[in-house]
Amino acid sequence: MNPKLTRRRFIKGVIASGAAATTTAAWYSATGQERPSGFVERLVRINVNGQVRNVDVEPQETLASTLRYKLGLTGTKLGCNRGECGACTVLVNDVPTYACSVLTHSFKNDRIETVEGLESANGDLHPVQQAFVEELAPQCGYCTPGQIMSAVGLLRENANPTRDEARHALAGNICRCGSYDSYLDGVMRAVELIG
Amino acid sequence: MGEIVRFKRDVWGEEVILGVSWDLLYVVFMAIVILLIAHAIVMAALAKKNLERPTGEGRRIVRHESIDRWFHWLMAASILVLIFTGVAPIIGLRIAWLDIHWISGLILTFLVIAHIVRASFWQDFKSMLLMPKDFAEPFDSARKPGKYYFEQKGMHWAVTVVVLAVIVTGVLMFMQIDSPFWERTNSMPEDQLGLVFLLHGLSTLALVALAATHIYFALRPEKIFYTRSMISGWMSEDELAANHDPAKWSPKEAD
Amino acid sequence: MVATSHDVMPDIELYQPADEATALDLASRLGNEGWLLGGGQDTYGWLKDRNKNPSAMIELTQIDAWKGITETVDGIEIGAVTTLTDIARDPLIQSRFGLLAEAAGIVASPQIRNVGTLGGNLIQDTRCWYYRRGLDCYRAGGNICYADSPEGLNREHALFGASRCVAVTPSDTAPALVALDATMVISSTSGQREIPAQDFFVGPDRDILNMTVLNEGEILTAVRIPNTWANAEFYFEKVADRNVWDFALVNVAAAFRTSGENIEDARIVCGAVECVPRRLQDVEAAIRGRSRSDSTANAVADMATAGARPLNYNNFKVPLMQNLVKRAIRG
Amino acid sequence: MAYMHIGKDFTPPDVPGKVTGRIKYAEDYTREGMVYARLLTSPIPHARVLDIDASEALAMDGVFGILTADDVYPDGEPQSTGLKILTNEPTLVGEPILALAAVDEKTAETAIAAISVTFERLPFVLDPLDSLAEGGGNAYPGDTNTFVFRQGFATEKWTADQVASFRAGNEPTAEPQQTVEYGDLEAAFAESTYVYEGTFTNAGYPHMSMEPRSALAYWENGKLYLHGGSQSLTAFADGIAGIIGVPKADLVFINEATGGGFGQRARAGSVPVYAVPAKLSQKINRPVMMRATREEEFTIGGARQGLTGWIKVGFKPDGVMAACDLWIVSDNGGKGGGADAFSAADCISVLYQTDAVRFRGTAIGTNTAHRGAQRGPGQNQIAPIISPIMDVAADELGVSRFDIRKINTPMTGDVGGPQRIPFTSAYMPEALEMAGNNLDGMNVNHVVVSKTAAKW
Repeated sequence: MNPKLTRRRFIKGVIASGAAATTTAAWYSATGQERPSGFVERLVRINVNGQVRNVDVEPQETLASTLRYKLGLTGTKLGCNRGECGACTVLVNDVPTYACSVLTHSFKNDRIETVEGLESANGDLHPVQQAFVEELAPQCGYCTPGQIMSAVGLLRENANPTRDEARHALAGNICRCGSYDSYLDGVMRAVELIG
Repeated sequence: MGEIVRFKRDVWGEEVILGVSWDLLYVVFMAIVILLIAHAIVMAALAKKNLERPTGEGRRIVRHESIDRWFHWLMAASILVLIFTGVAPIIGLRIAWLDIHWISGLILTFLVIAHIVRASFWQDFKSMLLMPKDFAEPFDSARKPGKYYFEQKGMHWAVTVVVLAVIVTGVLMFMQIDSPFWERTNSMPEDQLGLVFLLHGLSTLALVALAATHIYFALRPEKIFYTRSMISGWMSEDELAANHDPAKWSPKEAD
Repeated sequence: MVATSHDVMPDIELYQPADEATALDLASRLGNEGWLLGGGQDTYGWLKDRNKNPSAMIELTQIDAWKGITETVDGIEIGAVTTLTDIARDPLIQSRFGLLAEAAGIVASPQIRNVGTLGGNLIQDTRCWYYRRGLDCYRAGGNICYADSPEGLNREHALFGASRCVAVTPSDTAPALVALDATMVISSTSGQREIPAQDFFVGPDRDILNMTVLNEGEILTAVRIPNTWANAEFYFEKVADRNVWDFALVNVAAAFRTSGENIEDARIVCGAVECVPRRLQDVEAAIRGRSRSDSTANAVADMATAGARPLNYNNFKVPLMQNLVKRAIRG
Repeated sequence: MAYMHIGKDFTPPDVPGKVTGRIKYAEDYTREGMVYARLLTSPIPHARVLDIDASEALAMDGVFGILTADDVYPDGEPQSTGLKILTNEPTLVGEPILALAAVDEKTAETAIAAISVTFERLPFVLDPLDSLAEGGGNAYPGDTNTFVFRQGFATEKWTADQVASFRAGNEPTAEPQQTVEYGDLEAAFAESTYVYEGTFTNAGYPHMSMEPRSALAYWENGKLYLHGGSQSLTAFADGIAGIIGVPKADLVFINEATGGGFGQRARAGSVPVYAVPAKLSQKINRPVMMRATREEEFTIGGARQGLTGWIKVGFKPDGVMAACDLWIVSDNGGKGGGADAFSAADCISVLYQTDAVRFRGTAIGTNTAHRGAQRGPGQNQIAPIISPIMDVAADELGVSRFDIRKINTPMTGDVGGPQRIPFTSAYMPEALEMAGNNLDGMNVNHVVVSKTAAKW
């Protein structure tokens, strides 16, 4: 075993990596200068899937990082981490948003929903989930949570979309398996299920 | 601050020279201003002792022929334009400087070539040569120079070296941009390109310093008759006698 | 090390000012070290790549005063941090300035439009991949253009106005706003200035490092659109390799006022062909008094691309731009 | 006979997990004390690593260690074209040089940026024809540009004239590395009334599965637990055990869901990077998670082979394809390779039942992305080449574009390929008929263009 890698060093590392993020704050306090207002506090309360959670969020942290690594909500996938694939799509106040390309701090007062929050309390699937199962829409499944969130966002806004409207709503979600048609079938079936 | 050379990473991620550090522009500018102010103060302090200045009245002799005056002023203008357009983007002026810059550069290049040809074959080339014995001149008030005195020759040759350096590097840089004459290839290796930019930048800095010094001396009261001679061509016999050795320089009389 | 792939946000401070004064103060105090953050869709890539390394982000989207669409005496005013989705769906903009609604509605992807702001779309940096890659090119303060080198790939680059750098404006809303004679409201701690959209963008000949006239400490806070072109006949089209996400290969935004059959006045602006939105004033003048027809369109097609200097791989943009202009004129 | 699934409606067991986000891909697992790895990859298409200075990075808080090629291959790197776990002689941009583990990804990236690697730049080449030409650069170690099965690296060169002639559209005159032939080519061309001849090039595009090649590894009681994605669990586990150098019995390969493979995750050799967290975990004695970036997917993620070829196809008056002569130079990239070029010829032989086929091919390395098996190898590259040729031939011969396909299609009992393997069942004519019926309104039997108007 590498002698350098003690548990203490590990913990020190954890603390240091967090501390690095607050260097400017430390500089302001050390120099006695008044910190400009508007500076973010790290401990935030965010509303995820109807639950308000206290999380220590670094200033630069993306929502996807917070969800996956701080809250364990790994249904939100990182396909590209660049806002170029849609696998990380979540709903913020019902609006589909790339969680990899927004900051958690921007949504302290907003309602965040991930794929994990769609099932009802009794375990029933959301109509979109149910429809995607019935249409066997997912293949590899990696883009599926994002596709679902885009579809749910669409149906909340427009309960009776045309197939073309659905196509536009899901346009920001790539599927490398090419299940696009099945996903659209799923959206249209979900419309029926919601009825 | 404190760096002379700027570096960048080339396409392979390796560090190569990018060019001169433009912080030096401010350093050079400040240094030259301080030096010239100091010179002006010293000269002002010494001024009482030699109040008698040669008069510009009386017979006139030819110092600069009209074609050479044209050369001088066109070169001066192109150099000033080059300095201004080159420095503008560095100090943050948003002007479309590049075309003016290379056009002035081309003009300067042709003027310099023409001047070299004329100086070699038609002018008295020897009058500008800086000989070892000339170095004693500033320390011996009894020694009077020919057409050009030591400092003038020094300035001329310093400007020559620096201008040739900006021209050579400038032409190489010109080939890196699109022009009416060619489409650029952009294929010079980045380290060589950086060296060219560095030399161009360094010679620019030197040129700024030399131009400032030159303009300062041209405006000095005891030297201003030289400036007049660069405008009108003549100086008085009195001025000639006071500053030059007729044995070394015998100009013809002005019309 | 250029090729090592980074995709995690680096350490950086975040300020979330709640009011204008604080934001302007922060922008002025932090200068170049402060990165103005709208929706962030052109920000996080730069930061994740470590190719731009500011020390703080100043989030502007919490400032209500810079958000929303309001009717003014002589037109409308759009706050710079209004999202593209809000603009595309706004009834007032749709009815009066459909050109902008269409342009905003075709930017990137739905999710990006949901958070991306008008201001961000206007001041976003060029997409030249060599520059984005973090290479020290002219635009990054270096002394070479990689895109316009013998083997440089430049099919998405400029036809016009290249000066050492051959990058183009990537914005879809910018040509629309130039066509609508919009003005940009720029604020800083020393006050406010307003300049025409056309003069807001700046080419590499004048400033090779910046794409807009914004100075350090200045914030684009609003866009004003006068009623000059309200309810005119509009045409917007964007051609890109992909319908979603992608940036325009060429886009065209046009507005026409006709009386009877004939064009009284027109604005035709193309994006992605130059570093700034390119207004085709010659074409505008030439079609005045003529009908919106094939013959008019064909007559001015060549004029639309007069002076184009294609690079090794973007010759296709010449007929593409001509066709888009023709389609705009035909209506 | 009672089938378990056929003819019945059922929900595959993985689907509910996929719509709820509960199913786990490699990166969704965590392990107590887990640290995160990141790769430092080559910025240079072909280079040799002279020195690695990681002292500054290793001194940073939150950094646990690095893994280099010297750790992985203490006795020297394998001499093959295969992707290595890590290497000191990268032959493509983005090839992993070292990995670093840290408390989180951000720290790992920051630390990696502090590592200085000194490279010796070696000549590189991006186009196989450039490499084939005398004096052209060579992609592989030791100034070689091709790999001969069971013999190793070699150098293949054509004269400058041979390369120029090929580039100009002529049949290559050099000796091919591989020739496969059946039927009487000369006679078949003699029978042909329309002969098409031309050259083509296509780039090999990458696999780009949605899930990057991420993996989590930890060691417990002498066993390695490795979470990764694969297309074939058993075959893959064996392969990756070999790459890591752990006895099969000591490897527990955990693969609940795979976010797409498309050929790259069929064999462990295409994703040796899974071994990085395994080796790093062994070295630093912690669970190591390594998430690959999207960009890494482009460079080490694999791609098809690119094909540059010359093709000559002869058709009988009735539209029957009589002969096909195919000469392909394959772009094998900086690592990997494949038999795509021959598959392309095979595909023509099968799909169009050609009387005589000759395939000649040479595979050359270039310092471009890793190449490997991808869904429909060869078939996908040749389809956009041969299909327009069929259309041109149809127009030239006055046969409809639909009919020329029907005439040439394979049927049950037909044979294909050089081994003349019989097809036990082939229903292409029926499929075409159905397609034709569905496309009725489009008048598929119409001869699309007249001979004179065929200049498209």
